[in-house]
Amino acid sequence: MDFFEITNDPLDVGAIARRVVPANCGATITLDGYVRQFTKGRETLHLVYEAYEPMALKEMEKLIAKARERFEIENVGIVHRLGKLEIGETSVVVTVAAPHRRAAFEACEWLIKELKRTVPIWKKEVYRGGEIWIEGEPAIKN
Amino acid sequence: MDFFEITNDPLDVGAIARRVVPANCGATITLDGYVRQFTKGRETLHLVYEAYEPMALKEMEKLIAKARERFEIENVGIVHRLGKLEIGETSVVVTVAAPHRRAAFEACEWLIKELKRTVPIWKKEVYRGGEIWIEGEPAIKN
Amino acid sequence: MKVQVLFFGATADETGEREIEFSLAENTNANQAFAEIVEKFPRLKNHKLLFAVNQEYASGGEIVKGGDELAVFTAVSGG
Amino acid sequence: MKVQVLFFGATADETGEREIEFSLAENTNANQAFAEIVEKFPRLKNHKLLFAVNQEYASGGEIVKGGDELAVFTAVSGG
Repeated sequence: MDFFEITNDPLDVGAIARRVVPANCGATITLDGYVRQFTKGRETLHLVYEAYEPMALKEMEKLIAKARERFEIENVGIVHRLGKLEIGETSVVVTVAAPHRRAAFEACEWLIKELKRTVPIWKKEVYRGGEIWIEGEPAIKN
Repeated sequence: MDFFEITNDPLDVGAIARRVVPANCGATITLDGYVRQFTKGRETLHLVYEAYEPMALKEMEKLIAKARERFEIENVGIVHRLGKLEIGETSVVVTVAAPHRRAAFEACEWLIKELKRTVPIWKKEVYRGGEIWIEGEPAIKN
Repeated sequence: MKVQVLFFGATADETGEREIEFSLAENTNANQAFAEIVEKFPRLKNHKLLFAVNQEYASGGEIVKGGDELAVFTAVSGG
Repeated sequence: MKVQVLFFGATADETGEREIEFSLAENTNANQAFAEIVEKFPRLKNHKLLFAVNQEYASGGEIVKGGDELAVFTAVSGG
Protein backbone atom coordinates (compact mmCIF):
# COMPACT_ATOMS: atom_id res chain seq x y z
CA MET A 1 0.00 0.00 0.00
CA ASP A 2 3.03 2.31 -0.07
CA PHE A 3 3.29 4.71 -2.97
CA PHE A 4 5.79 7.19 -4.35
CA GLU A 5 4.98 9.40 -7.27
CA ILE A 6 6.12 12.40 -9.24
CA THR A 7 3.53 14.52 -10.99
CA ASN A 8 3.01 17.83 -12.74
CA ASP A 9 -0.49 18.19 -11.34
CA PRO A 10 -1.62 20.03 -8.20
CA LEU A 11 -1.52 17.89 -5.07
CA ASP A 12 -4.60 17.21 -2.92
CA VAL A 13 -2.94 16.71 0.46
CA GLY A 14 -6.01 15.34 2.21
CA ALA A 15 -6.70 12.81 -0.52
CA ILE A 16 -3.06 11.67 -0.62
CA ALA A 17 -2.98 11.18 3.16
CA ARG A 18 -6.16 9.11 3.03
CA ARG A 19 -4.53 6.58 0.71
CA VAL A 20 -2.31 5.26 3.53
CA VAL A 21 -5.04 4.55 6.10
CA PRO A 22 -5.06 0.90 7.25
CA ALA A 23 -7.52 -0.87 9.56
CA ASN A 24 -5.17 -1.27 12.52
CA CYS A 25 -3.99 2.35 12.71
CA GLY A 26 -5.64 5.31 14.37
CA ALA A 27 -3.60 8.22 13.08
CA THR A 28 -1.73 9.44 10.04
CA ILE A 29 1.02 12.06 10.18
CA THR A 30 1.38 14.20 7.09
CA LEU A 31 3.90 16.77 6.01
CA ASP A 32 2.57 19.30 3.52
CA GLY A 33 5.50 21.18 2.01
CA TYR A 34 4.60 24.28 0.04
CA VAL A 35 6.12 27.31 -1.58
CA ARG A 36 6.90 29.90 1.04
CA GLN A 37 6.63 33.55 0.12
CA PHE A 38 9.51 34.90 2.20
CA THR A 39 12.87 33.25 2.85
CA LYS A 40 15.30 35.28 4.96
CA GLY A 41 13.51 38.46 3.91
CA ARG A 42 13.69 37.75 0.17
CA GLU A 43 10.37 37.49 -1.62
CA THR A 44 9.89 34.50 -3.86
CA LEU A 45 7.67 34.98 -6.91
CA HIS A 46 7.41 31.32 -7.80
CA LEU A 47 9.44 28.10 -7.90
CA VAL A 48 10.20 25.68 -10.70
CA TYR A 49 10.90 22.06 -9.76
CA GLU A 50 12.76 19.65 -11.99
CA ALA A 51 13.64 15.98 -11.38
CA TYR A 52 15.79 13.22 -12.70
CA GLU A 53 12.60 11.26 -12.71
CA PRO A 54 13.55 7.57 -12.95
CA MET A 55 16.36 8.01 -10.42
CA ALA A 56 14.14 10.10 -8.13
CA LEU A 57 11.54 7.33 -8.08
CA LYS A 58 14.22 4.73 -7.31
CA GLU A 59 15.55 6.87 -4.47
CA MET A 60 12.06 7.35 -3.05
CA GLU A 61 11.51 3.62 -3.13
CA LYS A 62 14.80 3.08 -1.29
CA LEU A 63 13.83 5.67 1.32
CA ILE A 64 10.57 3.91 2.02
CA ALA A 65 12.35 0.57 2.35
CA LYS A 66 14.85 2.10 4.79
CA ALA A 67 12.06 3.77 6.77
CA ARG A 68 10.35 0.40 7.12
CA GLU A 69 13.55 -1.06 8.56
CA ARG A 70 13.96 1.79 11.03
CA PHE A 71 10.40 2.45 12.18
CA GLU A 72 7.33 0.37 12.94
CA ILE A 73 5.10 1.84 10.31
CA GLU A 74 2.24 0.48 8.30
CA ASN A 75 1.99 2.59 5.16
CA VAL A 76 3.92 5.42 3.57
CA GLY A 77 3.05 7.75 0.72
CA ILE A 78 5.35 10.27 -0.94
CA VAL A 79 4.28 12.51 -3.80
CA HIS A 80 6.40 15.29 -5.27
CA ARG A 81 5.17 17.83 -7.76
CA LEU A 82 7.25 19.26 -10.62
CA GLY A 83 6.98 22.33 -12.83
CA LYS A 84 6.05 25.87 -11.92
CA LEU A 85 4.53 26.31 -8.46
CA GLU A 86 2.97 29.47 -7.13
CA ILE A 87 3.25 30.72 -3.55
CA GLY A 88 1.42 28.41 -1.16
CA GLU A 89 1.10 25.54 -3.60
CA THR A 90 2.10 22.13 -2.28
CA SER A 91 5.37 20.78 -3.66
CA VAL A 92 5.66 17.62 -1.58
CA VAL A 93 3.50 15.40 0.60
CA VAL A 94 4.94 12.77 2.94
CA THR A 95 2.32 10.80 4.82
CA VAL A 96 2.79 7.91 7.24
CA ALA A 97 0.33 5.67 9.06
CA ALA A 98 1.53 3.56 11.97
CA PRO A 99 -0.11 1.63 14.80
CA HIS A 100 1.60 4.00 17.27
CA ARG A 101 1.81 7.68 16.45
CA ARG A 102 5.35 8.09 17.83
CA ALA A 103 6.66 5.92 14.99
CA ALA A 104 4.58 7.83 12.44
CA PHE A 105 5.98 11.18 13.58
CA GLU A 106 9.55 9.87 13.57
CA ALA A 107 9.26 8.22 10.18
CA CYS A 108 7.62 11.25 8.56
CA GLU A 109 10.35 13.56 9.86
CA TRP A 110 13.10 11.16 8.81
CA LEU A 111 11.60 10.70 5.33
CA ILE A 112 11.39 14.41 4.52
CA LYS A 113 14.93 14.99 5.81
CA GLU A 114 16.30 12.17 3.66
CA LEU A 115 14.21 13.11 0.66
CA LYS A 116 15.73 16.60 0.73
CA ARG A 117 19.19 15.04 0.92
CA THR A 118 19.03 12.20 -1.56
CA VAL A 119 16.18 12.38 -4.08
CA PRO A 120 17.35 14.07 -7.31
CA ILE A 121 14.89 16.93 -7.53
CA TRP A 122 15.92 20.59 -7.79
CA LYS A 123 14.13 23.85 -7.39
CA LYS A 124 14.74 27.10 -9.14
CA GLU A 125 13.69 30.13 -7.15
CA VAL A 126 12.37 33.02 -9.18
CA TYR A 127 12.46 36.21 -7.13
CA ARG A 128 12.04 39.86 -7.93
CA GLY A 129 15.10 40.68 -10.02
CA GLY A 130 16.49 37.24 -10.73
CA GLU A 131 16.38 33.51 -10.48
CA ILE A 132 18.67 30.83 -9.07
CA TRP A 133 18.81 27.05 -8.92
CA ILE A 134 18.90 26.20 -5.23
CA GLU A 135 21.75 23.85 -4.38
CA GLY A 136 21.35 21.71 -1.28
CA GLU A 137 24.02 20.49 1.06
CA PRO A 138 26.27 18.09 -0.87
CA ALA A 139 25.82 15.40 1.72
CA ILE A 140 25.84 12.46 -0.71
CA LYS A 141 29.29 10.98 -0.89
CA ASN A 142 30.46 10.57 -4.48
CA MET B 1 -4.54 32.74 13.16
CA ASP B 2 -4.77 29.85 15.64
CA PHE B 3 -8.09 28.06 15.91
CA PHE B 4 -9.66 25.39 18.09
CA GLU B 5 -13.11 24.06 17.39
CA ILE B 6 -15.55 21.32 18.24
CA THR B 7 -18.05 20.24 15.63
CA ASN B 8 -20.56 17.53 14.80
CA ASP B 9 -19.74 17.73 11.11
CA PRO B 10 -17.30 15.62 9.10
CA LEU B 11 -13.75 17.01 9.06
CA ASP B 12 -11.95 17.95 5.85
CA VAL B 13 -8.36 17.38 6.95
CA GLY B 14 -6.75 19.05 3.95
CA ALA B 15 -8.89 22.16 4.27
CA ILE B 16 -8.26 22.43 8.01
CA ALA B 17 -4.49 22.13 7.52
CA ARG B 18 -4.54 24.85 4.88
CA ARG B 19 -5.98 27.35 7.37
CA VAL B 20 -2.67 27.55 9.25
CA VAL B 21 -0.39 28.34 6.31
CA PRO B 22 1.56 31.60 6.80
CA ALA B 23 3.87 33.40 4.39
CA ASN B 24 7.12 32.66 6.19
CA CYS B 25 6.62 28.92 6.59
CA GLY B 26 7.33 26.14 4.15
CA ALA B 27 5.68 23.16 5.77
CA THR B 28 2.72 22.15 7.86
CA ILE B 29 2.61 18.98 9.97
CA THR B 30 -0.83 17.48 10.44
CA LEU B 31 -2.13 14.65 12.56
CA ASP B 32 -5.28 13.04 11.21
CA GLY B 33 -6.80 10.87 13.95
CA TYR B 34 -9.53 8.51 12.82
CA VAL B 35 -11.60 5.59 13.96
CA ARG B 36 -9.55 2.43 13.76
CA GLN B 37 -11.30 -0.80 12.96
CA PHE B 38 -9.24 -3.15 15.10
CA THR B 39 -7.78 -2.47 18.55
CA LYS B 40 -5.91 -5.38 20.12
CA GLY B 41 -7.88 -7.79 17.98
CA ARG B 42 -11.30 -6.41 18.93
CA GLU B 43 -13.40 -5.07 16.09
CA THR B 44 -14.94 -1.66 16.60
CA LEU B 45 -18.28 -1.01 14.90
CA HIS B 46 -18.34 2.72 15.51
CA LEU B 47 -17.43 5.34 18.13
CA VAL B 48 -19.48 8.02 19.83
CA TYR B 49 -17.64 11.13 21.04
CA GLU B 50 -19.00 13.45 23.70
CA ALA B 51 -17.45 16.60 25.16
CA TYR B 52 -17.81 19.01 28.01
CA GLU B 53 -17.77 21.61 25.31
CA PRO B 54 -17.03 24.95 27.00
CA MET B 55 -14.33 23.39 29.18
CA ALA B 56 -12.90 21.46 26.23
CA LEU B 57 -12.55 24.68 24.25
CA LYS B 58 -10.86 26.39 27.20
CA GLU B 59 -8.44 23.48 27.57
CA MET B 60 -7.64 23.55 23.86
CA GLU B 61 -6.93 27.25 24.09
CA LYS B 62 -4.59 26.64 27.04
CA LEU B 63 -2.81 23.88 25.13
CA ILE B 64 -2.14 26.17 22.21
CA ALA B 65 -0.82 28.88 24.53
CA LYS B 66 1.50 26.36 26.20
CA ALA B 67 2.66 25.02 22.84
CA ARG B 68 3.55 28.57 21.79
CA GLU B 69 5.70 28.93 24.91
CA ARG B 70 7.48 25.64 24.30
CA PHE B 71 7.97 25.60 20.53
CA GLU B 72 8.77 28.15 17.85
CA ILE B 73 5.61 27.76 15.88
CA GLU B 74 3.61 30.12 13.75
CA ASN B 75 0.06 28.79 13.64
CA VAL B 76 -1.87 25.96 15.24
CA GLY B 77 -5.27 24.49 14.43
CA ILE B 78 -7.15 21.89 16.45
CA VAL B 79 -10.56 20.57 15.48
CA HIS B 80 -12.34 17.71 17.25
CA ARG B 81 -15.49 16.07 16.00
CA LEU B 82 -18.31 14.80 18.23
CA GLY B 83 -21.18 12.36 17.76
CA LYS B 84 -21.23 9.02 15.99
CA LEU B 85 -18.19 8.27 13.85
CA GLU B 86 -17.85 5.34 11.49
CA ILE B 87 -14.64 3.38 10.88
CA GLY B 88 -12.05 5.53 9.15
CA GLU B 89 -13.78 8.84 9.84
CA THR B 90 -11.59 11.59 11.23
CA SER B 91 -12.17 12.41 14.89
CA VAL B 92 -9.41 14.94 15.43
CA VAL B 93 -7.08 17.11 13.40
CA VAL B 94 -4.03 18.83 14.87
CA THR B 95 -2.11 20.96 12.41
CA VAL B 96 0.95 23.12 13.01
CA ALA B 97 2.90 25.47 10.76
CA ALA B 98 6.36 26.62 11.81
CA PRO B 99 9.31 28.27 10.11
CA HIS B 100 11.37 25.14 10.86
CA ARG B 101 9.77 21.75 10.46
CA ARG B 102 11.46 20.29 13.57
CA ALA B 103 9.38 22.61 15.76
CA ALA B 104 6.22 21.76 13.84
CA PHE B 105 6.73 18.01 14.33
CA GLU B 106 7.49 18.46 18.02
CA ALA B 107 4.56 20.77 18.66
CA CYS B 108 2.09 18.57 16.78
CA GLU B 109 3.16 15.49 18.73
CA TRP B 110 3.05 17.34 22.04
CA LEU B 111 -0.39 18.81 21.29
CA ILE B 112 -2.05 15.48 20.51
CA LYS B 113 -0.48 13.86 23.59
CA GLU B 114 -1.71 16.66 25.84
CA LEU B 115 -5.11 16.83 24.16
CA LYS B 116 -5.64 13.15 24.94
CA ARG B 117 -4.65 13.80 28.54
CA THR B 118 -6.42 17.03 29.39
CA VAL B 119 -9.25 18.01 27.04
CA PRO B 120 -12.60 16.77 28.40
CA ILE B 121 -13.81 14.65 25.52
CA TRP B 122 -14.75 10.99 25.81
CA LYS B 123 -15.34 8.20 23.38
CA LYS B 124 -17.72 5.31 23.66
CA GLU B 125 -16.61 2.28 21.71
CA VAL B 126 -19.41 0.22 20.21
CA TYR B 127 -18.15 -3.24 19.33
CA ARG B 128 -19.82 -6.46 18.36
CA GLY B 129 -21.63 -7.53 21.50
CA GLY B 130 -21.33 -4.43 23.65
CA GLU B 131 -20.27 -0.90 24.22
CA ILE B 132 -18.01 0.86 26.70
CA TRP B 133 -16.96 4.38 27.55
CA ILE B 134 -13.20 4.44 27.17
CA GLU B 135 -11.45 5.87 30.21
CA GLY B 136 -8.03 7.40 29.70
CA GLU B 137 -5.14 7.49 32.10
CA PRO B 138 -6.16 9.63 35.08
CA ALA B 139 -3.10 11.80 34.72
CA ILE B 140 -4.76 15.08 35.71
CA LYS B 141 -4.15 15.80 39.35
CA ASN B 142 -7.33 16.67 41.21
CA MET C 1 -26.66 27.06 48.56
CA LYS C 2 -27.23 25.45 45.19
CA VAL C 3 -24.75 24.44 42.54
CA GLN C 4 -25.11 22.79 39.15
CA VAL C 5 -23.40 19.42 38.70
CA LEU C 6 -22.71 18.04 35.22
CA PHE C 7 -21.98 14.43 34.25
CA PHE C 8 -20.56 13.12 30.98
CA GLY C 9 -20.05 9.77 29.33
CA ALA C 10 -19.58 7.04 31.94
CA THR C 11 -20.60 9.28 34.85
CA ALA C 12 -23.80 10.27 33.06
CA ASP C 13 -24.57 6.58 32.55
CA GLU C 14 -23.81 5.69 36.19
CA THR C 15 -25.93 8.51 37.64
CA GLY C 16 -28.64 8.50 35.00
CA GLU C 17 -28.25 12.28 34.97
CA ARG C 18 -26.51 14.78 32.78
CA GLU C 19 -27.13 17.87 34.89
CA ILE C 20 -28.55 18.26 38.40
CA GLU C 21 -28.98 20.95 40.98
CA PHE C 22 -27.19 20.03 44.20
CA SER C 23 -27.35 21.56 47.70
CA LEU C 24 -24.16 22.29 49.64
CA ALA C 25 -23.40 24.08 52.90
CA GLU C 26 -21.73 27.47 52.64
CA ASN C 27 -17.92 27.39 52.64
CA THR C 28 -17.76 23.83 51.31
CA ASN C 29 -14.54 23.19 49.44
CA ALA C 30 -14.29 21.21 46.20
CA ASN C 31 -13.07 18.01 47.89
CA GLN C 32 -16.02 18.00 50.29
CA ALA C 33 -18.48 18.88 47.53
CA PHE C 34 -17.37 16.05 45.29
CA ALA C 35 -17.35 13.60 48.22
CA GLU C 36 -20.99 14.48 48.82
CA ILE C 37 -21.86 14.05 45.18
CA VAL C 38 -20.19 10.63 45.09
CA GLU C 39 -22.06 9.62 48.26
CA LYS C 40 -25.31 10.49 46.53
CA PHE C 41 -24.35 8.43 43.45
CA PRO C 42 -22.29 5.55 44.88
CA ARG C 43 -21.92 3.84 41.49
CA LEU C 44 -19.48 6.64 40.63
CA LYS C 45 -17.04 4.81 42.95
CA ASN C 46 -16.57 2.26 40.16
CA HIS C 47 -14.49 4.84 38.31
CA LYS C 48 -11.41 6.96 38.74
CA LEU C 49 -12.95 10.39 38.67
CA LEU C 50 -11.87 13.86 37.68
CA PHE C 51 -13.56 16.99 38.95
CA ALA C 52 -13.97 20.48 37.61
CA VAL C 53 -15.27 23.69 39.11
CA ASN C 54 -16.43 26.35 36.69
CA GLN C 55 -14.85 24.56 33.74
CA GLU C 56 -11.40 24.26 35.32
CA TYR C 57 -9.85 21.12 36.77
CA ALA C 58 -10.31 21.30 40.56
CA SER C 59 -7.32 21.00 42.87
CA GLY C 60 -9.66 20.29 45.81
CA GLY C 61 -9.20 23.27 48.06
CA GLU C 62 -11.35 25.67 46.08
CA ILE C 63 -14.26 27.13 48.03
CA VAL C 64 -17.42 26.40 46.08
CA LYS C 65 -19.89 29.26 45.73
CA GLY C 66 -23.62 29.25 45.05
CA GLY C 67 -24.34 29.00 41.35
CA ASP C 68 -20.99 27.39 40.54
CA GLU C 69 -20.83 24.78 37.77
CA LEU C 70 -19.29 21.55 39.00
CA ALA C 71 -18.53 18.55 36.79
CA VAL C 72 -17.69 14.92 37.52
CA PHE C 73 -16.16 12.77 34.80
CA THR C 74 -13.78 9.95 34.08
CA ALA C 75 -10.27 10.34 32.64
CA VAL C 76 -10.64 11.82 29.21
CA SER C 77 -10.37 9.70 26.07
CA GLY C 78 -10.70 12.06 23.13
CA GLY C 79 -8.43 12.18 20.16
CA MET D 1 32.62 3.59 -26.47
CA LYS D 2 29.69 5.94 -26.12
CA VAL D 3 27.68 6.84 -23.04
CA GLN D 4 24.73 9.16 -22.45
CA VAL D 5 25.29 12.06 -20.07
CA LEU D 6 22.34 13.89 -18.51
CA PHE D 7 22.32 17.34 -16.93
CA PHE D 8 19.64 18.89 -14.71
CA GLY D 9 18.88 22.29 -13.28
CA ALA D 10 22.08 24.28 -12.74
CA THR D 11 24.26 21.81 -14.68
CA ALA D 12 21.88 21.96 -17.67
CA ASP D 13 22.12 25.76 -17.56
CA GLU D 14 25.94 25.71 -17.31
CA THR D 15 26.42 23.25 -20.15
CA GLY D 16 23.53 24.40 -22.31
CA GLU D 17 22.70 20.71 -22.67
CA ARG D 18 20.23 18.34 -21.10
CA GLU D 19 21.50 15.12 -22.69
CA ILE D 20 24.61 14.41 -24.75
CA GLU D 21 26.45 11.45 -26.17
CA PHE D 22 29.99 11.28 -24.83
CA SER D 23 32.98 9.18 -25.87
CA LEU D 24 35.09 7.37 -23.29
CA ALA D 25 37.94 4.86 -23.49
CA GLU D 26 37.12 1.29 -22.50
CA ASN D 27 37.64 0.51 -18.80
CA THR D 28 37.18 4.11 -17.71
CA ASN D 29 35.94 4.33 -14.16
CA ALA D 30 33.31 6.80 -12.96
CA ASN D 31 35.81 9.23 -11.44
CA GLN D 32 37.75 9.45 -14.71
CA ALA D 33 34.58 9.72 -16.77
CA PHE D 34 33.19 12.59 -14.74
CA ALA D 35 36.59 14.35 -14.77
CA GLU D 36 36.50 14.25 -18.56
CA ILE D 37 32.96 15.57 -18.67
CA VAL D 38 33.86 18.45 -16.35
CA GLU D 39 36.91 19.23 -18.52
CA LYS D 40 34.65 19.50 -21.52
CA PHE D 41 32.24 21.84 -19.64
CA PRO D 42 34.56 23.82 -17.35
CA ARG D 43 31.73 26.01 -16.05
CA LEU D 44 30.59 22.96 -14.09
CA LYS D 45 33.55 23.69 -11.80
CA ASN D 46 31.50 26.55 -10.35
CA HIS D 47 29.39 23.95 -8.52
CA LYS D 48 29.72 21.14 -6.04
CA LEU D 49 28.68 18.23 -8.21
CA LEU D 50 27.06 14.89 -7.67
CA PHE D 51 27.35 12.04 -10.15
CA ALA D 52 25.21 9.09 -11.00
CA VAL D 53 25.77 6.02 -13.15
CA ASN D 54 22.67 4.23 -14.35
CA GLN D 55 20.43 6.13 -11.96
CA GLU D 56 22.48 5.31 -8.86
CA TYR D 57 24.80 7.66 -6.99
CA ALA D 58 28.34 6.87 -8.14
CA SER D 59 31.03 6.02 -5.62
CA GLY D 60 33.72 6.66 -8.24
CA GLY D 61 35.29 3.30 -8.80
CA GLU D 62 32.55 1.87 -10.99
CA ILE D 63 33.73 0.80 -14.42
CA VAL D 64 31.60 2.59 -16.99
CA LYS D 65 30.31 0.53 -19.91
CA GLY D 66 29.16 1.52 -23.35
CA GLY D 67 25.53 2.65 -23.35
CA ASP D 68 25.57 3.56 -19.65
CA GLU D 69 23.50 6.52 -18.49
CA LEU D 70 25.62 9.03 -16.58
CA ALA D 71 24.28 12.14 -14.86
CA VAL D 72 25.92 15.25 -13.46
CA PHE D 73 23.99 17.48 -11.09
CA THR D 74 24.24 19.74 -8.09
CA ALA D 75 23.23 18.84 -4.55
CA VAL D 76 19.52 18.17 -4.57
CA SER D 77 17.01 20.75 -3.36
CA GLY D 78 13.60 19.16 -3.64
CA GLY D 79 10.99 19.11 -0.92
